[in-house]
Amino acid sequence: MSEAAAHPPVHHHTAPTGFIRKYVFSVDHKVIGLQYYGLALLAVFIGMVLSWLMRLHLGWATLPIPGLEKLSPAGAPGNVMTPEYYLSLMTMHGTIMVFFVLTTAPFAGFGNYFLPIQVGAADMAFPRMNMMSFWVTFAAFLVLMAAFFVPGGPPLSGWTAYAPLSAVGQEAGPGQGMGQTLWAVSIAIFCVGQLLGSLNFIATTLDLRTKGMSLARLPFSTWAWFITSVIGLLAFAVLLPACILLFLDRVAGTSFFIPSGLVVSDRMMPHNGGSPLLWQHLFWFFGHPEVYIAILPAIGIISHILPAFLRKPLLGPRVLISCIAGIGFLSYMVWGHHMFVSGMNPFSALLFSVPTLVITIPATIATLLWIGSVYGSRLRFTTASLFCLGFISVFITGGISGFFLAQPSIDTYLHATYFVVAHFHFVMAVAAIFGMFAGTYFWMPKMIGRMMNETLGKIHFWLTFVGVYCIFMPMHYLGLAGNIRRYAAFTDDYLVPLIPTHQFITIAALATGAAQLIFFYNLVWTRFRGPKAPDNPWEATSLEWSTTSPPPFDNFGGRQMVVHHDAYLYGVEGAAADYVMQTSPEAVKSPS
Amino acid sequence: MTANESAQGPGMKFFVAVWIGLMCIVGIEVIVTYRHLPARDLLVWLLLLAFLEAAIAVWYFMHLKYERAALVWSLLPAFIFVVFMMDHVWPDAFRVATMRLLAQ
Amino acid sequence: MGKAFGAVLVVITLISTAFFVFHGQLYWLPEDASAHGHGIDHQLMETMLGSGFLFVLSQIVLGLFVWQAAGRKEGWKPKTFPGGPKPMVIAAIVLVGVEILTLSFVGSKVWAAVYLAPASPQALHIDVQAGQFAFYFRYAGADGQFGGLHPDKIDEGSGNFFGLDPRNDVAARDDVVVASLTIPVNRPILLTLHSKDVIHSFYVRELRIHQDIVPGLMIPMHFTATRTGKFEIVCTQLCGLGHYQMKAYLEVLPEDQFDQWLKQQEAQQ
Amino acid sequence: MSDMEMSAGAGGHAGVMEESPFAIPSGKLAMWCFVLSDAVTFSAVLFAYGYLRVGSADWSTPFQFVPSVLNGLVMTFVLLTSGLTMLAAVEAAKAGRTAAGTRWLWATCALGALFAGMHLMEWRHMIEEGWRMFQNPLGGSVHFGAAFFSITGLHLLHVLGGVVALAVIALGFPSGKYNRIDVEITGIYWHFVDLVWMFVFPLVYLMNAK
Repeated sequence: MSEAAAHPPVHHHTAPTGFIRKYVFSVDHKVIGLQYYGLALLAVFIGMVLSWLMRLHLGWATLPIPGLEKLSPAGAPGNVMTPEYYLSLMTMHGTIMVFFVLTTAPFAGFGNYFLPIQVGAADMAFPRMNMMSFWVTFAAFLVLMAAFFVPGGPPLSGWTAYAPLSAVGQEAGPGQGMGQTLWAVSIAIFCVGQLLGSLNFIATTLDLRTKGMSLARLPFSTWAWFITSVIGLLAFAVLLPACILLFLDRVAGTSFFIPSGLVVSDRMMPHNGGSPLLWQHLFWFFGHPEVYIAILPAIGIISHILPAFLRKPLLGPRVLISCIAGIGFLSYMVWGHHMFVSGMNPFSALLFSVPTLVITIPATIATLLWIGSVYGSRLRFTTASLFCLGFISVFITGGISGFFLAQPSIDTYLHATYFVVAHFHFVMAVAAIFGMFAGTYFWMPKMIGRMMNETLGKIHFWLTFVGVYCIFMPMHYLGLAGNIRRYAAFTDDYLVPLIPTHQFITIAALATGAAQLIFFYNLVWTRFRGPKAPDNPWEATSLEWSTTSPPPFDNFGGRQMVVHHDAYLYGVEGAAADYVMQTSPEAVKSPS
Repeated sequence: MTANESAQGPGMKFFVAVWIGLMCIVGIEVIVTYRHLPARDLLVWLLLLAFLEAAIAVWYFMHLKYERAALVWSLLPAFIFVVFMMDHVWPDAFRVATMRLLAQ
Repeated sequence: MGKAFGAVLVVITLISTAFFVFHGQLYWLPEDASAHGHGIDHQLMETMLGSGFLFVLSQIVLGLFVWQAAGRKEGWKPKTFPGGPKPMVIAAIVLVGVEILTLSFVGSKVWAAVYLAPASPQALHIDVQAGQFAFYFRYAGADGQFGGLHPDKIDEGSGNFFGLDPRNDVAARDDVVVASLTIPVNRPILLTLHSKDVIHSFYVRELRIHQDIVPGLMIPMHFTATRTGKFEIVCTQLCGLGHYQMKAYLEVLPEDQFDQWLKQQEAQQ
Repeated sequence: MSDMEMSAGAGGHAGVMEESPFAIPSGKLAMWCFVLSDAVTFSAVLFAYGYLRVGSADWSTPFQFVPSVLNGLVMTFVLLTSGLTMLAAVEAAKAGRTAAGTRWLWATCALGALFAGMHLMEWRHMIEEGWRMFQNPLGGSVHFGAAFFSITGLHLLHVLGGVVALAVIALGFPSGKYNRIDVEITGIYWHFVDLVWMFVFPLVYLMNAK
């Protein structure tokens, strides 16, 4: 008897009926995907509001923000934000955005919903584990949110939680007590959730592919999610113990990250002989791959969406996939570039800078492949395709500034300035968010069975696209002027003249943020009022379009799909339409 | 390769032999320890033996030998790569020793 | 819609680039005041030109292709890029490859000159201690010896910021401790950086030096100031609620004025 | 990312599904992936231990041959033997000898519990001697306690988890609730716990022998 027979991979569980099993503790990957997406929406809204508050404070440090005192009497007496509360908000903004938005939406959200469908499976390999991974992640989110309401407020040591500031306890400032402990716990829990998710993604991609769906025929998005899960499998495995050790330093009196003889606010610390750099190494060993965990799914998503609107396949699909894999591989060799001036051995700096620069090669190839694919096409301008083009643009902009920061010598000047803020917001945050938007406008018809409003979508795109450039482009100039990041206000002689620029950025940020409300409105409107979506509104080819919108509980209504073609047969000569579904038996020669 | 093939392992006799072998390696480790070598040499010895022991365990006890080569070539390189990269922390570990702030 | 995208993209690109080109004094590095700084500035300029070229080129080409793609009629037969993916791969590897090779070779030299070269033996040795949220500087005094550090003796109130023990420690008695750094021009300076609580950072824009101050470590940092003036030393590593206020002044004086200043300080101790 | 390149191209067209490139059940694959990730976790902790040890001038090596090293030796013996019984269970399960398989599972479970017990006894002994995660009775580096308790503690958690898993499987195996593949999967995990100990014993015990 063969293994497959011993363990039938397709899970023939029948659709649950009760509300709880159907919508709350559901094992259906589609529901879980929507749950992840919902969590990301909630998180991104909170993170965005936090950024508004931060920007307001940076523009007008003494400006009272109505109602802020309600949120935190200690943090904003008289509605004016204190410096430490600014840092708390900044820390929470970073943590929420990186972990609960950039990791959750493009990877866990869309991945859960579409990976099984795109490989032609009825569900994930381990539905129960899948459910667990979401609820564990959700628990992590709640623990993190709790930090807002504990005495001392949220931690203020940034999303990187550098020890010893994060390790010595509340002597180091308000929020370094309970808040920081909750942070460590939350992130540790988050790691567990992501590990479970990664196991599931890997097993599903490799084992549950329907007949004919060879690895070569997998859509780019599936490839990206798969590669991302492999990265996550190894990266979160390092962050988990790091957070545990940090937790021990805080509650068990160990000194992993705390050296001898520290005097914090006139109190001699009991700790002995630890190393702050050890935390930085453990954190960034995870932290850099994490950046790619955020961006690779977005790359996969837009590479998946573009052909449907270009009406022709992307150039060099194999090359593109190798680029994604190559970037993932290199992501483990470069974490030191976050630590050039951190007191790390200067030889290591040279060692880390080379692979960092090398990463630009696969990234550039991918970008050129996208641009070259746009050439000679008759592009269909939908909101989804616009966000794909926007993605390419911001990805280029953010990638270019990487040239500067990858070099230790230049980093000597630019490290910890707004140049860095501009860089990672463009290349990681904005790019990944654009991928998420593109995915939303492209897939929402499939996910909730209703078409989104294109007019609102296009308005949303234009405001966002111009907005992000207004916000983050000036940060490059600030960086060149040596404007330090993570400052609650700018009091230094040379920073004061730069405040007007910050005020401009603040206004741009508020406007762009407001534009996102259009998106939220569009989502809600679509959910309840949107016109019914056909099964294949975009005339796309991959498996998710061969089923109903939204798909039935077992994805294909009991049918076992059979795949005959590559994922992107558009503009095919001699075909019935200008495209050929992966599932259509129609024999065609694929255009090169 | 399917279950049928992996089902017919080498049988318990062989595994007992392997088990004895592993115990011997542990014995050697202890003996080496009490040769009172300098810490660095001892570490090298112990690591070599430990990796040998681990390799045998993965290969036979965990049946990796009886799986497809693809699995071996997926798991081992990934792990070796990660451990190799982690070794880039050593220069800083030694810095802690050489540049320690002279505080008591 | 597509034409609009192409146009907007080009406009954004040109405006963004314009600010880099016509940066004025506000949006640019301050004039270099160190012996090693020109290397960094040069490296920065090289990178700016190379990557700026790539930036403008790729954005405008993208905009152009999108613009063309918008104008096409129904039933247009898609064309593939001449030569397919190969030219892309080659272009990327050659162009970017050459750029990063040159950058990393030259850049490594610059980096080595700053961080790997040993300080000159004649360098004036100044001990720096960072703490929440101030820098303190210590000159060895007449005996040229620094007193030992005793964290347990640190007492902000009585001004014993370093935790010196003058009673039992002869070397510590004539140590000059000040809150702002004063150095002679054109003379190598060796700083030993250490922190009493959390990680801080020592950053002087004009001197192009930047070094985190890691608790538990004594990190050396050397440079030579090439012009007199008063610069700001700021902390760039998040160190707590007062992070944004943590700064000190660095004054570069002519040799003779510096000696005079130091004498005054020693007299005051 | 060598994994993808390896698996690409694999996959025939037999049956309704593509064949897994590794031709193993998903559960087994997931366990292998978990083992990989958990191995990385343990490596990280062991690297932290090495990092701090290299950086401590006054590292203390307190373990006498009797009792500590000898005790560790016996524990190693117990754990390795449990590995052998686990193999026996897997072999029996494969051959369809359910009763024998169950017996061997229980034997493994018992040995695991014995190991945990001995470990806890040793902890008690060390704590009585004054060792803490933050305190070193010999006055040397405090990192010894931190490293010892956190590393062995992490391993101990894995052992206890394994003991529970073994018990669950052993209970469900005769009734057919769990099949031989579940036994195999548990086996992979158990051997991994064993394998981690193969590093913990030399690095934490022998490297600290007097």
